Amino acid sequence: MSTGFFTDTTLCIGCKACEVACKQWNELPSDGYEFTGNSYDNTSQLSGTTWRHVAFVEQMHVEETTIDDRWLMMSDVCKHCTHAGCMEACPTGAIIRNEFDSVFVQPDICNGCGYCVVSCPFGVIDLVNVFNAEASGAYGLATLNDQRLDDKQTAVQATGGVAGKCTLCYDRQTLGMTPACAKACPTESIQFGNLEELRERANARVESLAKRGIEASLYGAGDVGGGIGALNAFFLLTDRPEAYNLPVEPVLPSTRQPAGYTAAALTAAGLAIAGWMIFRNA
Amino acid sequence: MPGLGTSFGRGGATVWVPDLAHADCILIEGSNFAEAHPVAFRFVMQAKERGATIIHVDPRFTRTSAMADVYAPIRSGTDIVFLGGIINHVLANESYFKEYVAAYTNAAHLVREDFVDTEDLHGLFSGWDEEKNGYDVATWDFERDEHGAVVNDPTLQHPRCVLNVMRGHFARYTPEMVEDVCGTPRASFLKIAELLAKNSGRERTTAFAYAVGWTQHTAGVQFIRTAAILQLLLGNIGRPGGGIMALRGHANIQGATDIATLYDLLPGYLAMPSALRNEQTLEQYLKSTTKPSGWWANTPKYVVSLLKAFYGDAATKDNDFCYDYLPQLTGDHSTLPTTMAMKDGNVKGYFVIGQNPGASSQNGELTRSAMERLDWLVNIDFYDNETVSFWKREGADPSKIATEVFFLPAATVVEKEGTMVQTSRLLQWHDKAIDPARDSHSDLWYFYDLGKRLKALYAGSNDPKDRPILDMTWEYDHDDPHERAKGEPSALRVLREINGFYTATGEQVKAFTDLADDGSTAAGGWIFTGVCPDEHTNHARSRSGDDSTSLNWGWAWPANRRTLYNRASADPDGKPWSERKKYVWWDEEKREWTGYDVPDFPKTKAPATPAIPGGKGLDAHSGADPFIMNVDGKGQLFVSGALKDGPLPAHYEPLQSVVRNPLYEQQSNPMLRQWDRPDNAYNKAVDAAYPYVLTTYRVTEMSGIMTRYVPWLAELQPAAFCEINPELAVEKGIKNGGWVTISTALGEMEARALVSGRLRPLRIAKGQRVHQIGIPYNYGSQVAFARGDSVGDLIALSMDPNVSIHESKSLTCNIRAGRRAPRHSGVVDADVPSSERTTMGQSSALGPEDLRDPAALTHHARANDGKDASHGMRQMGQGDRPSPEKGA
Amino acid sequence: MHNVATPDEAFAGASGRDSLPATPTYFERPMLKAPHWEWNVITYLFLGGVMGGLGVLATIARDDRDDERRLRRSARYASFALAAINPLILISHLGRPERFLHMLRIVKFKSPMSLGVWGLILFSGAAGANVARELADAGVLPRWTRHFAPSITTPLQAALGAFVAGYTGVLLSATAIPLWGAGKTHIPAASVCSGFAGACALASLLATIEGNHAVTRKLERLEIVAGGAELAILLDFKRAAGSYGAPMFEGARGEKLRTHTLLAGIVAPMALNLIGSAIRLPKPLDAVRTTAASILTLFGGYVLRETLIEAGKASAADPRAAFRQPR
Amino acid sequence: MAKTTIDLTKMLSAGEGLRLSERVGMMPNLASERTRTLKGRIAHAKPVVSLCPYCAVGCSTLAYVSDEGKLLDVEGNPDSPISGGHLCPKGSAIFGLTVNDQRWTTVKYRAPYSDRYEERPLAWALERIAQRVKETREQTFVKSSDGKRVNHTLGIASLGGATFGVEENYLLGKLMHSLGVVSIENQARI
Repeated sequence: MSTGFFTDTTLCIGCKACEVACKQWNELPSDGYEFTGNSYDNTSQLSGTTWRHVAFVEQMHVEETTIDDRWLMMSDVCKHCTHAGCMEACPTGAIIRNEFDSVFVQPDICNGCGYCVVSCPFGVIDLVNVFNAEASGAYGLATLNDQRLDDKQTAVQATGGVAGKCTLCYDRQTLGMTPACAKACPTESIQFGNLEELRERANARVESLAKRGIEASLYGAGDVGGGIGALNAFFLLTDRPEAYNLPVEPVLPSTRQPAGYTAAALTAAGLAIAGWMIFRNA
Repeated sequence: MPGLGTSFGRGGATVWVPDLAHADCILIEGSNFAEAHPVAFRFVMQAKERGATIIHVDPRFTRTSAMADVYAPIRSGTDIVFLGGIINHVLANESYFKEYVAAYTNAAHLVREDFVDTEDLHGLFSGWDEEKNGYDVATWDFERDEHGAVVNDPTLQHPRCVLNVMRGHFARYTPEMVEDVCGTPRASFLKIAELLAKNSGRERTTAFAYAVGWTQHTAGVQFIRTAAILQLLLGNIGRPGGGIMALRGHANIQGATDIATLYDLLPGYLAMPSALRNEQTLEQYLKSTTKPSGWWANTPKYVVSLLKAFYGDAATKDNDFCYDYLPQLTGDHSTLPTTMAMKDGNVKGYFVIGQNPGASSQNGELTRSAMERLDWLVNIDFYDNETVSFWKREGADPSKIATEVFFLPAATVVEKEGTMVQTSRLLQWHDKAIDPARDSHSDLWYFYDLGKRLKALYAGSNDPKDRPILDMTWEYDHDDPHERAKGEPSALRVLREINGFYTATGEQVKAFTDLADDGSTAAGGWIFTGVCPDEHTNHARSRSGDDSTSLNWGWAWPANRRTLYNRASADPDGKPWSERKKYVWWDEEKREWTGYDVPDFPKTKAPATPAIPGGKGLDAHSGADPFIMNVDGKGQLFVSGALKDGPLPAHYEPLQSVVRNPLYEQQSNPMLRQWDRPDNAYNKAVDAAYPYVLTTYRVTEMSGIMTRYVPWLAELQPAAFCEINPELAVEKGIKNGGWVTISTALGEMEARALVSGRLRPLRIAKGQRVHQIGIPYNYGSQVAFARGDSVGDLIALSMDPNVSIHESKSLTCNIRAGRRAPRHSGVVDADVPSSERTTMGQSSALGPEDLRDPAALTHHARANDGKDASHGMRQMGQGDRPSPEKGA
Repeated sequence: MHNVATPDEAFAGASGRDSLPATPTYFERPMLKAPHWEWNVITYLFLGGVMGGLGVLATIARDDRDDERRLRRSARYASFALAAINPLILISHLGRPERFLHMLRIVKFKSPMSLGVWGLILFSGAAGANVARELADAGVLPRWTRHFAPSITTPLQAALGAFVAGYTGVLLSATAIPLWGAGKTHIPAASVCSGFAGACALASLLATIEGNHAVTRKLERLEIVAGGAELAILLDFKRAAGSYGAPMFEGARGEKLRTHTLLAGIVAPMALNLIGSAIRLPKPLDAVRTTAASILTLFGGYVLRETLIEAGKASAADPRAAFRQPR
Repeated sequence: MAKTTIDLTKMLSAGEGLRLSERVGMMPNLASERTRTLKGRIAHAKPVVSLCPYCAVGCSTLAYVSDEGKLLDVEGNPDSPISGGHLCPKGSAIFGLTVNDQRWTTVKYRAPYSDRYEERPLAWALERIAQRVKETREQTFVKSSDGKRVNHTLGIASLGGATFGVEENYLLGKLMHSLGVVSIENQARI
């Protein structure tokens, strides 16, 4: 069965329960304690150890009316793409597609090469490199160091780090449980379920919002283009994707490979012929 | 809670939280619902999805505003004008729910002829005594006939009937006035007024939700009163999707009020005996506290049962059930006056349990320096905090602080069992999951242990003053051998004692109606009677919810009623007001009240039952009087005498305000209480040195010490910050994310600037531009991952006259870019001989974190801080009634 | 969204930001993650190109000319040495040796990293076989061992060499980094050119040390061609990349690209090489010239990779580039 | 350490190796042993019904406990009609509140004029506190004031109560009232 997330930003109250529930379940440390001044967003981005991230977009009118003032909030997450750049790039096979059709990083296989990091068109996956004694002190509850976890050795791997991102709570799904973020979300802005059902629900939601005069669009319920296909974690937005720090035209990096290999091959052939000629004509 | 209590009868939220989903309109004001109560807010979102209109009125555009259909800005502290404006609108347009108002409120009562309204006395009510600096409330009463019965005019024509008195009183609260005072654009105000009227009546209901945004003002109780009046006029009390949702701030705030650890209350909202009233004997006390009609006619039963629960067999009819064991009040012993007394050296020992006044109290430096004068401090908590470590705060010199400090490690909620009462008065039991970490113990364990040790220490004493300790029943050993071995008391045993039992048999009492005043029953908290109705049942542990009123999930006091005053959901004849808003109704066949909830009414009292003039208890009420706790069974639009600052709400500016009161000559609440002394300096009203409004609040991600150490939460809001609007930021050269220093007459704090258009400058009367600054009240500067100066350090202590709640929501301040100067606190009282100081202090060098500025070492300024200052407290007059109104 | 003060606008005055950005972004936060790659990956890419180019040179060189014979030998030794070093550099990036083995769990055609590692391994095999052949020829190894290196390993090393040199470009261009994506043909082609030029330079250097001056002329001519092609490709990259190219071609990094990579790393050695082919300098001076040209070329090759990686990091930090990614 | 290399040998060993062809190519799906046997850590844990200690909404929680009595996870209880299994960020962090290396789980004692805390045995601290309570009470107890019986002490105060339970409030109140303490306050007023 294909499962995924439908994140309806019109229901998001920006409480960040998803961020915390995710960290609690996945036993992830904090990313540091930096005040950004960027609205209420102090975690700033998805990272190797922040697998849900709530974006805050303030759109306040300068003049006195308050009618159209908006404070948009969106809980961002790994998109679990149909064609996933990270998975294609992974040279070890650490990133796999599991039986729930989600893109899963096997921490015991990942060797921390970082190639997935630059291959995600959404800037989601990142290396985790805070799992050492020094860092755990600085960052507080580095629970992967907790003795209760028997596989922490494989999870932490080495000081070089492993890639980290949302697993769509694979380990919870194997128990028939809802992912931690979707379960916690007080207003059910994050909905988890069968993808087909979620997409139907999302389309219906767009229509019902339109009836209320709210213009909304889906991001990733269908093909997002660039060879990526649909997203298993998709969103309902009420502004341009860029407003939420989402790409409007993402591209699957591997689509550039044929051109690259061809150019390289032609150049190499050309130079080889040139060399051959130079050596022979000398 | 007098705001709700004096209006409806009980000091609790009238609403069952999930019922908010059935509202057609929800007005959220004085509350940042989505941020402070995110999970309950899902019912607001459900209501919205069902088509309800969500309105948010707040000084700041918050995450709640972002979800609301209508947001209106308001100048902090002016809610009486805003709500009063709606009352005026509703009365002027005759859009109130006439049948409801006529039948269920005291609108028809005639007010005494000698009552004079604020209209005619420049903001004061009749009875003001300049010398006494207080009111004689005699005139705030109803006209009575020769038998003492209130005179009514059912036609509502009489100029002195409550409805018409209100018309006159609120006539001044026009939309123009609202715009001039609140800064709320007229269009927004009118839209909201119309939405409320449109969504009230037979077919539709509107709910109100508030929190400490209303309580923490010097007129906070009157804010809530205004809301109560409006909801009565709109006919929304006691009905599904209606009511007033008082959102409590902490897990067991309601329970700590019900089974009170408040100086003026005994469990079950019984008044603490006071030497300021004539309550020396049980008889005198009962005479003073029992009401002739309404439910409080039963007071003696509850008092005697409580004494039996406390003192067991020692309490007999002959010794007034040990009534004299209870201490008597001699003044206001609430937390702020106690802090002042501590500062003045009159408190020697202090227990601080799960509380961090060092960071969360107002006038933080006064609070912390007051603790220097203690002999001992016991703090039970999970983490190091600004209270227990007050002696090493910035600028303090530990070598001069004599206080002996004990930190006892507490058990967290999963490490213990017990009951908490949530915001809808619902008792919920939690099981224990794991043993507490290392030496940690439940608070129950500590209290039980301390009680046992004190009993042992006092054993054999013949001093009568020690009898209460020796006679107090104290047997709570756990049934589970594992727990008993560790000395853990049984919370269930305690809960059973609170529920009550028959003293002869030990059998549990099933309902508070079975309690007696002859010593045959014991009950530690009568309102909870019924939660453990027999040996095997603990309803607080009931765990079968449903989509409706979930009567089998937990247990709500009183008697498991979810929506209070739900008799009012039916018309006077007992029929639902409408099919759509059907909830509790009279079943003519079965001759009883029935419905989706437990009726908040005598089950078999027919709607047509006439009131018996002069009848005792509920006999004085008719079958159509839904507010059974009240003397007359009606909702009180006009409250006679029970509140200290007026029978009707009138707008006063906050004690520290940026404007003159535009409504009356009287600037601020004449009854507010303040301490004019150097260590509690106030900003003067309309002081050019402090031109900005300052308001405080909490954010979703933080509470206090319970969150600041949790990395997952600390990273979400890691530092104290200050929200200001871009216009002011530009004017002051403040950079977003940079440091700012905010100041009041009391001192300075620093924070990071969060420049946001969400804090809209307001335009009030005469085009005056008002900037509001917001600072979250979550931080402390000494410890934890998330930290920063506490805004409490800027707030001088002042109190509401009714419930002694401080004013922290509307203040004034100044602001500048940059960081504050180092603090030179740690002023030591002179009681310690200097020789002792040096000898004791020699070995202990100061840590680097103790002093930011080495110069502070030599700084001994402000010695004897406040010691010689006059006590200076005004309005310390004691209440004549219990005041269970609470904040938080 | 007219009349709406975006966070940028609202903050502009307060934060003293001089000009408003053209498109509002999310607090100017990067949308993409920057590569975590430092000197070791830069070196890995650079040496991969040189190593691959050497493999090709070893094949072009003829057996029947002594100078080319010696070139082939030194190219084989050198490329084998680099093939041995490069995995160590990669391991230094990965943190622990056994992590490299995870690369060998699978072959993934869609992963340039995977293909590259396998290419590197096969290249190492071919290079090893060819080195064995050289050693056997030199009499270091018994002569019969020569049979273990079939004649196919020579062209195989060339083919794999071309692949290894090219893959270091595809490795960058087939990522989400906008700058690199914009150079989807240019970066692989330039990488090959740079690899060839580097190989020629290294071979010239070795030949100069060996005293094999005859072959340096040929190498230098090839180097001129490779360098010229690289220059042309990079200039065309600048044109084609448009605004995506800004992090690489503008500002301080653009300046560094011009002075270090283009001028010092390509144009200068080209000029030196042209001088070499136009004028016959005295031997010692010519050796200095060759050495200088070679070192500059190698330096240019490293700096090109370094510039690409650093500019890639800057490109990842530009949300506007990331919102609309190059096809 | 060895575990990381096992996968390679396993892959090439019989059974695994046979399916190698399926795994080489565009999109290999090579699940490791850990992945194949992955199960949430609470698979065999016992859920204990608890409550959220933060705001007053009263969200029910499930605390999952291992056979060894260790806390593994705290999350929302879906049976609750109030919370429906949802939690806010604070509620989602109850685990971090409880299992936290910053937590103080022993008695800390600061002697008068000292600049540091010392660890003290629990029993010692409790006995000392009891003695100090008695001492202060003896010093400050007032039997009558202005001719009226008051039987109280203003020398001891207590603050707290809204973060702990009903039973705890009751016992605290009962004890304090019996001691004659009247300044018994809690967060409800604050």
